[in-house]
Amino acid sequence: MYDVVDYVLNTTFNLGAAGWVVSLISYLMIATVLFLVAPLQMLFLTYYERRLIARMQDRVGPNRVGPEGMFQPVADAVKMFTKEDIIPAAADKWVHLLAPLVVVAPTMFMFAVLPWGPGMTPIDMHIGLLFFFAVSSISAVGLMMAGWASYNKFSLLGAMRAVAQMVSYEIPAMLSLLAIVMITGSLSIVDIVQWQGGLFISSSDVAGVPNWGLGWFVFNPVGFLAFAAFFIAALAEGERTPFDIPEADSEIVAGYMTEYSGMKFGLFFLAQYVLNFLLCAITAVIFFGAWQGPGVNELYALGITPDNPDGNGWFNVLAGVLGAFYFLFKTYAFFFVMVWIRGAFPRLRVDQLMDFGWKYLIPLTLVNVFSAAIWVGFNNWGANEGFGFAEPLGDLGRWAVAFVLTLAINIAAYIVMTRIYGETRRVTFDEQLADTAGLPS
Amino acid sequence: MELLIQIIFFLLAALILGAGVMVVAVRNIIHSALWLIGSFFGVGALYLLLEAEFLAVVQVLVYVGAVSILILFAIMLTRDVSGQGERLLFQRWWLALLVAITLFAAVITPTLLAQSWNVVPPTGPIEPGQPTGIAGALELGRGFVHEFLLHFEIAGVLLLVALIGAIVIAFEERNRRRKVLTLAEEHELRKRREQTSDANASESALSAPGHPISQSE
Amino acid sequence: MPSITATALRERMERDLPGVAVATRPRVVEAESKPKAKGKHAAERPDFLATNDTVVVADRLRDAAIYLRDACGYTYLSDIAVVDYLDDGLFEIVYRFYHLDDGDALVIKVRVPRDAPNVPSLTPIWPGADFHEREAFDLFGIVFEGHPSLIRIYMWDEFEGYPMRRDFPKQGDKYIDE
Amino acid sequence: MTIQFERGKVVVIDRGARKLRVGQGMLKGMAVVWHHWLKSFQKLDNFSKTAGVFTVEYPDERIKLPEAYRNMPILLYDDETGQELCTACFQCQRVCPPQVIHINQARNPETGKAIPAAAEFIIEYDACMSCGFCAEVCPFDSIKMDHEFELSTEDHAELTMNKAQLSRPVSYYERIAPTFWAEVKASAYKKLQNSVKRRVDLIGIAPQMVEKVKAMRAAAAESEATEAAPSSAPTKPSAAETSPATDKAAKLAAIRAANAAKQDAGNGGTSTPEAPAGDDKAAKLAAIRAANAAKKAAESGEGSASVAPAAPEAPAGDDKAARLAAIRAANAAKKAKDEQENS
Amino acid sequence: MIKTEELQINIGPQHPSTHGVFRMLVTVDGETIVDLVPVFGYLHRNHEQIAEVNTYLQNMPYTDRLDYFNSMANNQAYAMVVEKLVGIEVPERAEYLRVLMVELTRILNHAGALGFLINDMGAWQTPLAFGMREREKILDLFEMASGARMMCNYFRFGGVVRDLPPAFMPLLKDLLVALPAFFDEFERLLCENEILLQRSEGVGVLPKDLAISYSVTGPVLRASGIPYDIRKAEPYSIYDRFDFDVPVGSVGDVYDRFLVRVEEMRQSLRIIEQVLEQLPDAEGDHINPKAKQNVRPPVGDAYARIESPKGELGFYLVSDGSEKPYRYKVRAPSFINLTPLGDMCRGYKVADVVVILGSIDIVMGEVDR
Repeated sequence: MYDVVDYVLNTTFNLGAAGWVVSLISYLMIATVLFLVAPLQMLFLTYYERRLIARMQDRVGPNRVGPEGMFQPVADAVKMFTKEDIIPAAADKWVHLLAPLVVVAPTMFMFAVLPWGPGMTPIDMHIGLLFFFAVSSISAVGLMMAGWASYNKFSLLGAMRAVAQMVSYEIPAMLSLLAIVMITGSLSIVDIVQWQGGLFISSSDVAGVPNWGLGWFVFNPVGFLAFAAFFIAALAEGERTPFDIPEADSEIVAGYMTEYSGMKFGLFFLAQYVLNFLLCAITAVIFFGAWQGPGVNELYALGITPDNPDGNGWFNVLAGVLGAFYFLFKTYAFFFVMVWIRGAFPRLRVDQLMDFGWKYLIPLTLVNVFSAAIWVGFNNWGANEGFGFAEPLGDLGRWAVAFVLTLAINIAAYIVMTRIYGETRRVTFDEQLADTAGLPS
Repeated sequence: MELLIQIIFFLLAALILGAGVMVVAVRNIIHSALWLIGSFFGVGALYLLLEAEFLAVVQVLVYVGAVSILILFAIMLTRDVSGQGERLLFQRWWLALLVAITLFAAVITPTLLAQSWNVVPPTGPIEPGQPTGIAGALELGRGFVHEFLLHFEIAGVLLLVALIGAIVIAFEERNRRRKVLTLAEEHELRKRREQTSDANASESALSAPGHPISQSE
Repeated sequence: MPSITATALRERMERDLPGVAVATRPRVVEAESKPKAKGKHAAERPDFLATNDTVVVADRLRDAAIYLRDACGYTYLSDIAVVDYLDDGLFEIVYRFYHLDDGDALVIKVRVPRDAPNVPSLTPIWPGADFHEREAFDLFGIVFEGHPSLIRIYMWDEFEGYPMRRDFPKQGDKYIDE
Repeated sequence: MTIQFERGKVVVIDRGARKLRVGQGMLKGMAVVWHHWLKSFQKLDNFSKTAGVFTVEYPDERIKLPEAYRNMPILLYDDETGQELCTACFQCQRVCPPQVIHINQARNPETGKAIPAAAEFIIEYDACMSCGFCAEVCPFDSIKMDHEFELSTEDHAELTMNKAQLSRPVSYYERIAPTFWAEVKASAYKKLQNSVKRRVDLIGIAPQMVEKVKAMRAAAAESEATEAAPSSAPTKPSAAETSPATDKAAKLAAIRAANAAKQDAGNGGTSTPEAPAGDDKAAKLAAIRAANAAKKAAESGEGSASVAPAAPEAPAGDDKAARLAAIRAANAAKKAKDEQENS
Repeated sequence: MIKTEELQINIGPQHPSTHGVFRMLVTVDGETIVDLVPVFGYLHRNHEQIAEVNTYLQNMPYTDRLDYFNSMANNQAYAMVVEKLVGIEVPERAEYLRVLMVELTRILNHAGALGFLINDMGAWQTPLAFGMREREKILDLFEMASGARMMCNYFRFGGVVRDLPPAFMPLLKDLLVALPAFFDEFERLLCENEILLQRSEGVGVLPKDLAISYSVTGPVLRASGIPYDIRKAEPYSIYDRFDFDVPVGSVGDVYDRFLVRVEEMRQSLRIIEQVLEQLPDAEGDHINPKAKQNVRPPVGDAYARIESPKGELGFYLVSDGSEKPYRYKVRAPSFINLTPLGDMCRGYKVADVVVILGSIDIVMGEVDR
């Protein structure tokens, strides 16, 4: 973008703008585009979810506004805008007002590091992944503000639950990502995506694998367990069923949003759906290779790249379109799974949620980190690191050994953990009584 | 570019200082905590301006995302939720100011004295021999496990101790823990107590609520 | 197979718990109800008090109920109904017990004067009587002695009067007039 | 517990306590939902299906209502002659649980004798509970339950229906419930013939048919006149004329009615307050007050032998609410009178 | 040590999962329930008083409005008590029709109740939608027979309003194909779902002997392990002609109540199948004896009860010989089943309250009367 703006300003119009002006303008333009994308995603997702879940329930879903109900979200938005904004008399006015903003703003930031296609990452930070999660943790503050400022017991309860849940589930999410970061050795999202070329086996692990853009992380045991754990944690962070406890409408009405109405409520809604989109997107990025897919790399190689400055720009566009298509397709597929889960399951109780996170997911992801170490050892380390014995196996052999080993470890861990967890859940009546023995009558 | 960075720097500095003053100036303790978050955030942005991206992100992750949440939780759980209580420190603000200035001076004076000013910032590629600033994740990681291993370990032990301490404080012994009995537990307990206490208590048990009914003699 | 009829119950109760049951006129089941002249039904007052069920003294209600539960095995208290016999100046409270194996109900009735409707509460023995008794208190003003929280259940707490009593004004009371 | 029933047994539910649960139950559930998602592109058009969209997209798509469907009561009249099947026998008014049917018996304007037709027939749709008792008890098959359910209105008072709004031709009912009508058709028409014999003039003609019947009769009379001497046909519509009135007037009338009734209690005289037209609320209130007053009057005036309570005549205005009020007041008065006589 | 404060929360009267205008005054310690007081009466209309002003027949449609989910069952209980009081015989065919309708009602009630229960647990409508789908079909059948979907008013003293229309039977037979599939699917969707198990196992336990002294009825009583079904204990109507089992639970928690209801639907289906076998042979021409509707029972009292889907539904009538009941009392199962709610919720979490309430299955129209 910088180049384009620079070209337009300084070459075409010959304005002689300073470098920082050009940067500022180009960043503003990117930001504008992203800020437009976010609400549109939200509008689409609400429609998509409602139609999908209706189908799962043998209904039709909204189909009155526009063709097949396409403009239903627009109608909803109009409704939101025209509703009266109610601030409870006892509420803290300023905090009440700021809370939705604090919740929405970080979700917008998170778009900054999302790779839409080859060479289409708004900002390629070398700590992009960390940035993504650091920023997402800010919205917890907003939730807390909302719950506290509303001066309502349900709101406060909801905010406490929301924050406790977000903070708790960040840990398994991070731990499952840690395994991936260990394998790639980079926090940069672009690097992680780049790593996932190949065909079921990453070309970074085994050189010479045909690069069809299918060397995704889910295809190895470490990545798969990390993916499962991460997706569960993402459900919890995005407050989706079965972890939609903070806004459990059957218990605490609407949680921290209880006292919000009109556009402020709309902002919470926006933040939630954008966050859901982002979580699906990041799942697709990290475990499913984002824009990686058959054909993208080949097309991109023909376009203008740092390696190939003489390429044809049209191939860039083609690769971009195809990559964005793959990326969005994967993202929406994950959103489909989210909706599917919402259609099928009841929700957990708040203590069960905490138990699940702390007693099940975290140990499981820790085991996965161990598996990742084995994976890295077998695939990447040589004699220097003490893995000389693996060298004679050759690339493919090392990969196979790592695959089998980690698979065995992970499956064993899953079954053992599930059984232990299941046993702790099923406390017998006598044990319960033993807990309470010697109580006052 | 320089100008832009300077403008941004002053804006950020104003934000940090202003927020810091508001932390001690506002009466409502929740507002105070929220201003603190603002201040943390400004510091994070400042790191970004210094091109220490990793530090900036960690600042946001740790301070804004975790520490401030803990602070808010602590305030909300320990005080009246309305947060309208008077703050004790507010009465002798000049004393607090004095202490703050002294402490700040104690920290900043050696820095100011030892600093050699007007050094031309390094431009161009860093030469191999020159020590690089620790800003990236990789360097930081290497630093932790090589140069600063002892510090790292000590910090880890400290955190562990803190963790255990927190558990000890929060843990209540089982028999002192308040537990609300459910109906079934209460019933079972009563039944057992009746069985053990007296075999011929059947008469008094007649009028006890929830008397077990002899179903099939 | 429990098969205690209403008459058998009265006999057993007289044997085991003397002085609990009250003598009543038995109700004669008419083979065919006499056709009455229309509009004249007000002339002769219906005889409500004749009954085949056991009527017990109000103070001994608990004894009778416990007797039903323990001696007869009728453990399940199903229903408590109040009938206001305005002309006779009585409230009749109908307790309905069931055996959990089989069979019809055993009914015991308590009759209390309308101006002092005090009955011992069964809630301490049968927690299930709680709402029944609160309902009877709310709508009829029967006072159940020994009930842990005898407060109104349907009407709001400030409501005056007992709406199901037959002398409660049907129209034009102060709530409707507003 | 080992209880044996005569037919069937006691089954203790299996809770599956010993099963290993590693998430297969959740996967099963998701499979069910997936199945429904796949099947949702067809319609559930058959009761034996358990998947497929079962939404009825209401304004565009309507299910055929069964014949027995009952919504609100309507009155039937004969298509050709316009004769109403109703004879004002008061059966429906008596059986109606929420007491929303109000009937005024038609009287011969000359002799004052009752005619088997309703001068006015009012049903308060807003309070009707659609139980269908009226249609069930009607011995003349005149009152039937309609299938029309889109009755919403902006004005509450519009839900008080008078005879003109209630009347439907027989053909309409035959269309919505052909077999039901076929069962009773013969006897209904036979009974109608009987009551038509005792009707005079246009009394008993459905309001919307009055003009038509008039024209028909005039035509018939003309064609007759060409053959024979012209017969004088006094046409005096039973429907009352319009009179503009306000709700103030209604209130006034109510007070007057109440006062009159009170006076009656004292002097035993007769008065006939006219229930005026106007705002229906006021009118209803008036009716209730009048009725109460009449009742009270009847109760208090026990000494006087011939207490004639307030018996309002046919209402002056055309406003149905006012008429309703009048009918109510009249009925209350009548009842009060009955009680008076009984005691 | 760290102490927590008790907090009072009002759940309801306007709350998404209180099944109507129902309030629970909850005292919580953290998230644990210390005390719960049910408060109701917001829908009170003095139904019993209204009934004393109406004639016996006029009360029939009012009983529809008690438990508006199961108007057929209410109709049956009321018709039975009047028939008992007056001594009216019901023709055989009418009895079969009654059983058919009431068992269909049981299926639709349980389908709805389980759907709402899972909704209270946080599922987003899917089980409810599936239940409602089957309920719609049954309501279509009701509409065909009685003329209304919910306020059926189908029963008369000594019979029913009218015989089944010719289109009824084919549809019912179609439905009988769909229902077993629906039950299987419902079980697959939920019965083994780990989340549902976590939410319901050991929650809201009502021990066996307490269930008796608390006077709970219906599925709640049976889930606590007591095989008490009025259709078996005191067979009314023609229930002694059918084979069906009585499902009972073993623990008495929410999960048992869930499973018992699922099994009861299957048993109702069995009864319906038997009704269809026997119905063509059943005689009775005058299933709507119009002449017997204006009853004037002799002086006396009568009580009749049925196993309504929610439990023992009883009507107590006292007659003074006139055309209006002297006293009319409803023994409403929802109302009595609410008695142990406060005690049952004690010691559980806030989120369990709505689940326990849902597992009791109340309808406020019947609770408040």
